[in-house]
Amino acid sequence: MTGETAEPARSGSPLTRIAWHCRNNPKRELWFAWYTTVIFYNIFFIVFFPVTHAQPPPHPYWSDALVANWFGHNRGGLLIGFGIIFTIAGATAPQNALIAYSMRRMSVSRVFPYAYLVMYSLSAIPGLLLLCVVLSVGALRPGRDPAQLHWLYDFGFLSYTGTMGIFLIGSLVWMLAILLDKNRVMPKWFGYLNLCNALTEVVVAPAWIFHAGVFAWNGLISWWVDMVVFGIYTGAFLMQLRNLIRREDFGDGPLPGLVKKPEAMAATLAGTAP
Amino acid sequence: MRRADGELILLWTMPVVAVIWISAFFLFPGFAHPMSPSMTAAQVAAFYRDPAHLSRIRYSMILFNWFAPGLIPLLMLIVMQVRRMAHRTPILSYCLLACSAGGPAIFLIADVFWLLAAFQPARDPQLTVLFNDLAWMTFTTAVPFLIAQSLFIALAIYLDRPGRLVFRRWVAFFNIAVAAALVPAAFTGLALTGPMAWNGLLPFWVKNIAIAAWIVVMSVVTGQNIYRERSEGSAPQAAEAPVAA
Amino acid sequence: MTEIAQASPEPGAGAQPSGKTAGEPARVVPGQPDMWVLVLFESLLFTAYFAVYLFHRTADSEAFLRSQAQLSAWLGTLDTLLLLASSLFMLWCVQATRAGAFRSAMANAWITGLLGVAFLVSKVTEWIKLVRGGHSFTANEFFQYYFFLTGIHLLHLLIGFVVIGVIIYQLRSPARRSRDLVETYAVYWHTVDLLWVLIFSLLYVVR
Amino acid sequence: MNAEPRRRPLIAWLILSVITLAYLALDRYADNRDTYRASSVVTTIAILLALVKARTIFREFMQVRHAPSLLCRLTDLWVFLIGAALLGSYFAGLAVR
Repeated sequence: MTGETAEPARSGSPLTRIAWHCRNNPKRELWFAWYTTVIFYNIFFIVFFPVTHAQPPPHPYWSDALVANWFGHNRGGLLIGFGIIFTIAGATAPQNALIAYSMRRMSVSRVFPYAYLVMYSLSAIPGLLLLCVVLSVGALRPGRDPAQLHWLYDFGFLSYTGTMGIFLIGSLVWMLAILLDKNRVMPKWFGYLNLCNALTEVVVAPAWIFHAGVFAWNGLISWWVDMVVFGIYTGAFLMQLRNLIRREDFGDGPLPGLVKKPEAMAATLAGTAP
Repeated sequence: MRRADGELILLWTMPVVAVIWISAFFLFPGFAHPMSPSMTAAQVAAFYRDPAHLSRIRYSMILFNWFAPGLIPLLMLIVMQVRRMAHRTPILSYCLLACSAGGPAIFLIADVFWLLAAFQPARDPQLTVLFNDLAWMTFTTAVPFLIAQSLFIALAIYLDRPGRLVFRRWVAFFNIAVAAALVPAAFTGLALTGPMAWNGLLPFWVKNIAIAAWIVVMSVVTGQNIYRERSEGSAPQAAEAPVAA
Repeated sequence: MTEIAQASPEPGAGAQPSGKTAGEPARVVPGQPDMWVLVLFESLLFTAYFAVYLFHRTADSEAFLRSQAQLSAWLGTLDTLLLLASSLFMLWCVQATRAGAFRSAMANAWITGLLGVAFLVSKVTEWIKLVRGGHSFTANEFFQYYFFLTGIHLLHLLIGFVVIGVIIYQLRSPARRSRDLVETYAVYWHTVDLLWVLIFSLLYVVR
Repeated sequence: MNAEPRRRPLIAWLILSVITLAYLALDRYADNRDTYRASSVVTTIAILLALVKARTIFREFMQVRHAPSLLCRLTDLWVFLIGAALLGSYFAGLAVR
């Protein structure tokens, strides 16, 4: 929330400045969605890497005994970490909402934002929450049959890594919207970057087939290279959404309901460039 | 026919949904005295094998399968109310839309695990325990979207124009309280006994009563708004035109 | 020629006017600079795949060589020549568009696409032959890489068909003719060619 | 703007095709009759030829030749990066074998 609005000169602490923005910044809804997304990704990273050790993923070729051992070692981390995820996973919604909003600003049909919104909202279940539930069940009860633990382990990681189609089609929808757009909401190169992200979802497909090697679910290509691409893509779209919000010009006029002329408000809201 | 009339019909499906819900709750033999996670495999298997239980489990879970999607119309009615608010962007209604399918869908997954456990009760008790655990864990931790949508509604009310609120301010505080009541359920895996176990005070009673209260309260306040809209006549609200997509 | 949209002076692309001899056109980035982001990013990504492949190949070079012997270098060469020829026609298509000879540009675009189809047919035939011979994706490590690299490349080729389709669609109507767009998409098509040249030498020839 | 010469692309294509055919000779030379042999020389030559082709495609087909020097240098850097990565990973693999 940098001072892009005419913030009254005040020598307050950062907290009072933030409070001022929460009350007065005309873009506060957008900034809320953006900051929620950034905070979510940070917590997500902390939970998945150091807390639960679910990433980088453990080996798919482990024996029952090794899998049972892994659950035994990470029991506390899995249950606390995924508890955090169960609490905050809804924070993925503002991100999808913001991206859908970016498509609303484009000169494309509303089919695009709605398709994206539905697809990415759906993706949270097989792509995130099933892994958390299933691994929590594995960690829940010490002394469960190792063969069952192995089944839960495979289920969790395959569901998480192997959820491809939603992200594939979702990225392509966003790409198409950006390339068709005439309002220059997002740069074209970012549209092409969506294509790169979509293709990594194809690269990950062999994880359903191989137990070891570079194409397994923790493989050098299917996981590490894809993770780098995903990292770059996520960084890029966060920056692009930030630029989008910065460029928005709502002014600091009255709220839409107080204005009498609907067409004036429509112009403010839709903000479509001529 | 005015728009509000159709919305009212959807709203009045809520009592039907509630009847299904209450009857399913009491029909399921493991809810009134929630099953403990510390039951042994033999006890869990016996629970599903008991002929008196078996049909009650199946019929109740079939009813739950109908109940869960029945909530989605209510969530959409709330989205419409949020759209009437004096926001500059549709972000918050999109957020609610993004949450609306998640909660019921996770609940349906839990429902499938219960029905699976009951489908072949003669199987190895260890497997029945596994399905039972999956069902209860999915059911208990199915809170992320419920927490999020409560907070989004609270935020939407906060951002609404103070002079003419669509939902009154206490609804926001109520939603924050509901969100807080749902949080302990997310951490239920940490305990097999006591108040944090999935049959304990916080993850079972507090969470489910909070969800029930949320559904009732949000139905009532949404209903009041729809009736008010309807009585205000056919003139569309000024705030509605630009925000409604 | 007036109806051709000039290549838009994109900011930050360094479209500086050159101080060269009078006859030479100003130095401009061919196509949208945005497309070059895709080209450079994708080629870097493929380089990562290649590096992983070459690194692992040496660990068990005997097995790799035995599997590699199942591939026909002649067929690989034919594929390469097909794609190189398609790139040549694509370049002529761009030149014709610049000169305003849209009928010729259209013809060149069609030939490019047909050569791409010939490549596709050749590749799929090779795949079928290999799989029938018991050398499928899961047969061994070499064929994992072979099918992965050729498969992901083929996917780029399929996207390339969409791109050619867009070019032809744009060239068809005077209202839509855009030199910028044709150049941009031509760059994509050449990238497909470029990647194949690398894949060919790494899968068929490297020992 | 006068029509650009159609000959120059044709020459570029011919060069690329000749290099491609040279691969066939390399392929023939590499083997001891039917059995394939590992050979660092063949690998290095194959990679270097591929880099020459890649640069030719950048310069001639993608017309980087007419592009601002920034893009020229960038694509040259890329060819260098690709070459370094390929040869580096190959020889690193040999070293750790």
